[in-house]
Amino acid sequence: MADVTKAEKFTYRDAVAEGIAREMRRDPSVVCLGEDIGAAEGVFKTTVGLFKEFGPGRVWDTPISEQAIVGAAMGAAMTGMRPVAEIMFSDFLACCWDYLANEIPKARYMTGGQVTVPLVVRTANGGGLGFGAQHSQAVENWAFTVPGLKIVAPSTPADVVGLMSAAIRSDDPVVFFEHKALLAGSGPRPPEGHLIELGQAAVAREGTDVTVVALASTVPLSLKAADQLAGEGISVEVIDLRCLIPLDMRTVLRSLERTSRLVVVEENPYQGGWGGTVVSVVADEGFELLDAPIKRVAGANVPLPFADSLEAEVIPTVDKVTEAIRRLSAY
Amino acid sequence: MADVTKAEKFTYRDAVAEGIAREMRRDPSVVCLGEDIGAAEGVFKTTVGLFKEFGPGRVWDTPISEQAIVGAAMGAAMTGMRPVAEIMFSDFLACCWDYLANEIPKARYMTGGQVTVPLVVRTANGGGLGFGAQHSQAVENWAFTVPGLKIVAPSTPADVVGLMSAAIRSDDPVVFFEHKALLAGSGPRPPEGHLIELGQAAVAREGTDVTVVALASTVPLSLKAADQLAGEGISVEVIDLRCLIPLDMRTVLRSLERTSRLVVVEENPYQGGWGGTVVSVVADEGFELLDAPIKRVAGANVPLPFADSLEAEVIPTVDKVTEAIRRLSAY
Amino acid sequence: MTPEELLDAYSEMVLIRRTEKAAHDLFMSGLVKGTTHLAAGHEAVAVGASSALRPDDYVFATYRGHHHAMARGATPEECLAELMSRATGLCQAKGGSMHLTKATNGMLGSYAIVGAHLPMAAGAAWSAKLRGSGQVAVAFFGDGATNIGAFHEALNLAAVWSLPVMFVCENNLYMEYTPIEAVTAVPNPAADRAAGYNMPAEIIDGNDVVVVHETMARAAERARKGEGPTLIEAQTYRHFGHSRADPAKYRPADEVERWMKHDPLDVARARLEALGVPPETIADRDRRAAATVDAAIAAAKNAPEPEPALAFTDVWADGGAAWRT
Amino acid sequence: MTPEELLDAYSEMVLIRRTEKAAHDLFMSGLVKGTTHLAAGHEAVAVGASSALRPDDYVFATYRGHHHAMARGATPEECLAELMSRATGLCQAKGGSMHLTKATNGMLGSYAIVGAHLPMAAGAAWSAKLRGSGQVAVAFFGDGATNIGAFHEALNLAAVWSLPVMFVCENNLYMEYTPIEAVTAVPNPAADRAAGYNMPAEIIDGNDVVVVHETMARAAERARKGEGPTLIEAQTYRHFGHSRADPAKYRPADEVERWMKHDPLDVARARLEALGVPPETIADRDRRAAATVDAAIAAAKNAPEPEPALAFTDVWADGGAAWRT
Ligand SMILES: Cc1ncc(C[n+]2csc(CCOP(=O)(O)OP(=O)(O)O)c2C)c(N)n1
Ligand SMILES: Cc1ncc(C[n+]2csc(CCOP(=O)(O)OP(=O)(O)O)c2C)c(N)n1
Ligand SMILES: [Mg+2]
Ligand SMILES: [Mg+2]
Repeated sequence: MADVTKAEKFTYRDAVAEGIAREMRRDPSVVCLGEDIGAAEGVFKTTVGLFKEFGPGRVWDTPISEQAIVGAAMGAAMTGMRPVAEIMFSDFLACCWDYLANEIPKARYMTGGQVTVPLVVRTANGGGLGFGAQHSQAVENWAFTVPGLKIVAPSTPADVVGLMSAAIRSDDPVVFFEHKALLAGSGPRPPEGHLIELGQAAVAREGTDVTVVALASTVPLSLKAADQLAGEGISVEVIDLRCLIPLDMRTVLRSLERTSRLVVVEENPYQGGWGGTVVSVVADEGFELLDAPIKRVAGANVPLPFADSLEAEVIPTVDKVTEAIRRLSAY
Repeated sequence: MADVTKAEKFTYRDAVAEGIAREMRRDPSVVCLGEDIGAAEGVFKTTVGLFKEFGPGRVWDTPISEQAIVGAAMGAAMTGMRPVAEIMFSDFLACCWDYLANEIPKARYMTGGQVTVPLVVRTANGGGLGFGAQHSQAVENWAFTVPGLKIVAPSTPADVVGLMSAAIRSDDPVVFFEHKALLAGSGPRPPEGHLIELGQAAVAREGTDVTVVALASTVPLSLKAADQLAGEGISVEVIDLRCLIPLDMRTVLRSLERTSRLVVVEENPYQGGWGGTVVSVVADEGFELLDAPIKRVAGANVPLPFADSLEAEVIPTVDKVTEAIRRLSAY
Repeated sequence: MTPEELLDAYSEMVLIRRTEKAAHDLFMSGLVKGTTHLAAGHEAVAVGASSALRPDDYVFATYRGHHHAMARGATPEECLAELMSRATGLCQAKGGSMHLTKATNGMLGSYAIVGAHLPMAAGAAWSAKLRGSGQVAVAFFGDGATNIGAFHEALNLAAVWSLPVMFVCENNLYMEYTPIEAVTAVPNPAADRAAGYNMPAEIIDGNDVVVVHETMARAAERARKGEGPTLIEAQTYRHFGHSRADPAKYRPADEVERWMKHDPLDVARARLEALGVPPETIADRDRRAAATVDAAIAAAKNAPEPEPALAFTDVWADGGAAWRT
Repeated sequence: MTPEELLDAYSEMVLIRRTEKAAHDLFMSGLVKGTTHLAAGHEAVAVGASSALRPDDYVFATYRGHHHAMARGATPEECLAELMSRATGLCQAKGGSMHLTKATNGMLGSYAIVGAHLPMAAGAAWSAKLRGSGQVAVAFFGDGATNIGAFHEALNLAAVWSLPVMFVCENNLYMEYTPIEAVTAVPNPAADRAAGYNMPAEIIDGNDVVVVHETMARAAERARKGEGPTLIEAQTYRHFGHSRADPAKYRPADEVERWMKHDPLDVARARLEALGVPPETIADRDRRAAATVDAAIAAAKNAPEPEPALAFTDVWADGGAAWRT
């Protein structure tokens, strides 16, 4: 049995490649492009096996030209393909932001529905690895400022596969955030055909006292906090949003009907973080459910420092989450 | 007297050029660069007179190269100049987003304080003129996602001058949003030396029943709404934030001590809009002040349509603001 | 081009010219809101190019794109209705002058951020190559676009991947109000860059529809044979200012005069006459174009405004705008 | 270069080489976290260039920038302390390997977004021109950076404004793991683009510190005389993989061997010997460098960790991080 488990070790990193491969097998219009994704199999090893299985006709190495990568993906998506473009680190989305902000999400609308842009932009997001200010950001909030993009940020290998399938099959453009600090983690390999509809949050842990809304890296963090607090008699419900757009506010509001207390845990900075929007929906539509202030545990409003010890000061940690929950449950 | 008033007509548009000129006169290290800002005096006529007064050595026409414009401004700012860079429409910030998101705001921090980047990026922001999806966005929320940028968005000509002076004198990088729909409006010309400290909101109208937090274009909108509602016996306090960073939450919270009701009116989309962050501070620190849900009147989560009538559907209007205030005051 | 083809091209150019004139007048009288960027003077580039393409080829244009939309089959009525914010507009009044699109005819849009569509055209060409469809893609852009990063990235990618794409610069000497020569390191802003991408380039008279047609036909043939991209710098001039009411005072009078004398309609008319096409045949085409545009103006004026609900359609492929569940 | 200058340059290169070796070993033993991009093999570019500059000139480098920081006077201890997350690091442990900066010496930073610093260098040169200071600016960048938009925009601007800036490409044949030739339309990724900006270009042996020095000296002189920018493509090779523990298996063995035989330290040593510098003088410099680096390692190891409060300093010019009032 031990050997079987070992053989079956399925990482988040593996899941990315597996999720893409499943769709490439199903649909010949799925093609990949990006820097070092071919023979080199990706700098995060998230495209392992694709070049071998599908060859250079479907897995294309590009120059360091983020605008050309995403712009070409857009042109291809408008003309019958389903490109999956890799932007190596999510920080580099800034180098092709025009495509994410002004072109891809607006093409359908501004042509009165004439064009469809079914593409996925995948990117390694987030901190915790000591990569410093320009390679560590959680920038899902950048995408969140732009109507017209779907936004996915999974927390488990199985979700990576299921959401990757949904993202690639989606006729809408999807930005798919793969969290760098989760890549090495593992979990069960989902069955063939595993598909998770976009916009469905998961209740990662049920609880009755406080609702914690989390995403990607902050899900395991929040689960650890919930574990610790269970020992103190505080029952925490953890919601894994899985997607920011569509945003599953129904699951959040329903949870608050029971807990009446909300903590949002997000890695992106507090200023302009997606948590603000979640809070504002609750403070409007869920006001009467609330028995306590709403707390956000978010990245500090500073660039990311290099040193581990400094980075821990400015991104969410288990301690910061337990502290916030304790204060709410004592309110 | 009528003639004098006419002679003194001082528009928001004039105020931009005047604000820059005052600082250029004071400080020879202030230089301008951008597309068509020289002899052509700016496509929005916001640099009128500068080329004539200061010449081609201080007012530089550039190629259509947003990255070079802002990147060069950064390099110049690091080496003793105070560049004022124009990005013609704020939508085009996406073409140089790397500089706004990854370079300019992080340089000081990631060098341990070794470099200083005293620059201003000015840009025409916002909708209401029927310019369509790629020339009408209010994107102050993009800048708001990035720690390390100061963000200014004035609503009156006098504020334009006073805040421009503060922005240019600031040793921190400032993004200065000039609202297209306000350019033609006029107001008193402020005295020489007029300077408004960054991060000081203005109470644009005092009131006791509902607090409205507004910025740039939504200030006159909210004032109109307040006027209308005064007739219905609802007393509205309108706060003009003037800056998003530093964010003057003190003025907002102090107002709520009296009104206990909050509406945030912002032109950027609801999803990822700056109002979410304002709301989340209030829902945490100001929870006990609140007697009613918090409402946001924001841009709809869609790209901006071309037709006037459609655009009005998706951006804040006086009617939408009065409606939100009425609902709160009836709560 | 056969005389018949040339006559059709001429007719199309006249139709475009008249439609643009109508757009200008309607803007001045307040019926067109927002902004317009007229292409009057550039007609030969659009018509010469489109006449050398297959119906299933792809075209990407700029905010100055009326001529390209029409050359690919958008009607004057569809265009004017769009400009006048009518529900019957090409983009249901959601795009406007800067975003004319006729996707059913392979005209995949007009883009208002300078240079952004060059990588898209490369991508459409990549798609054609992947599908083995034999299609080509064309990006039309201005001289000013040659200094933006996306130009560089697109040309390099197209060359490295040997894509069936043509990059067609409409060099009209100016960006908005600033001459291109003031801000560009080389005299021919597009063509002088081609060597840096190992790409063949031609500088042509963009006001001669026959020259444009023949150049494009050769480039398209190369592309379809798998011989990769071509860069074409078509020299032309705009008859109006940059946009809206710009009187273009920054242009020297003699330059304007010289170019006005080299009007693409005159060039085509002279060629037709040289080919023996009778003046009355040409005049007949002129009359028909005028009648078509007059009818289009009337139809657009009478067309309904868009329903308010249209503001909330077509964000997503399901037709809606729901952002939460 | 005089023999003395060359000997100093050699010493500096040895110091860099040893510091990089220490960085590598410390990374492998877990004392350096995050990532490193070693420049071992590139030393002659940095040292040759810096030795041709004035102390007040400006240098902008990439994430592969240890050599540039040190060539501009950063000490091994400052660098290693930064890599080891110590409070005594060049950037107080807030930058890390990718962002070494020594602003007091005009080394204005190492930037980790490919190509981003080229416009900055143009801007610093513009500033020098505006102030009439006679300073020049240099941007060092990799072959891979020649395909990104910022490269194009920076070169055009620098040429049009005739700025005193040098663009120095360290062409080491590879991006991360992919050969540059696989994704670039021309054989010399930097130099073959220069004509598109009407900019003089030279392709040089980047492993010969004298050649680099002389080329840079000429270019700097031109720049200071107001004759504008120069592009230099320095051919070199990295001794390690791209970053961290990359074994660089994608490189053919004979290519690696050929380049290892053309080590910039060997080239300089041979030149010194040819100039009659005694072997023991050279060996003495080697020993001194080794001792300096050993002491630096020890000092960095003993240096304190940064105070937690440092996470909240230096966002703003007032030294703080307050985002609200
Ligand atoms: C990235 C970007 N920068 C600036 C603008 C504003 N702008 C619109 S058209 C234009 C001039 C473009 O000139 P050119 O490319 O020569 O095209 P033309 O208008 O002459 O057809 C400018 C600067 C823009 N739309 N996009
Ligand atoms: C805009 C951007 N895209 C991608 C990367 C990831 N990346 C870091 S180094 C590198 C290769 C750069 O190659 P080159 O310019 O030749 O420099 P070298 O590393 O060889 O010195 C890449 C792709 C990045 N840092 N920035
Ligand atoms: Mg032009
Ligand atoms: Mg390289």
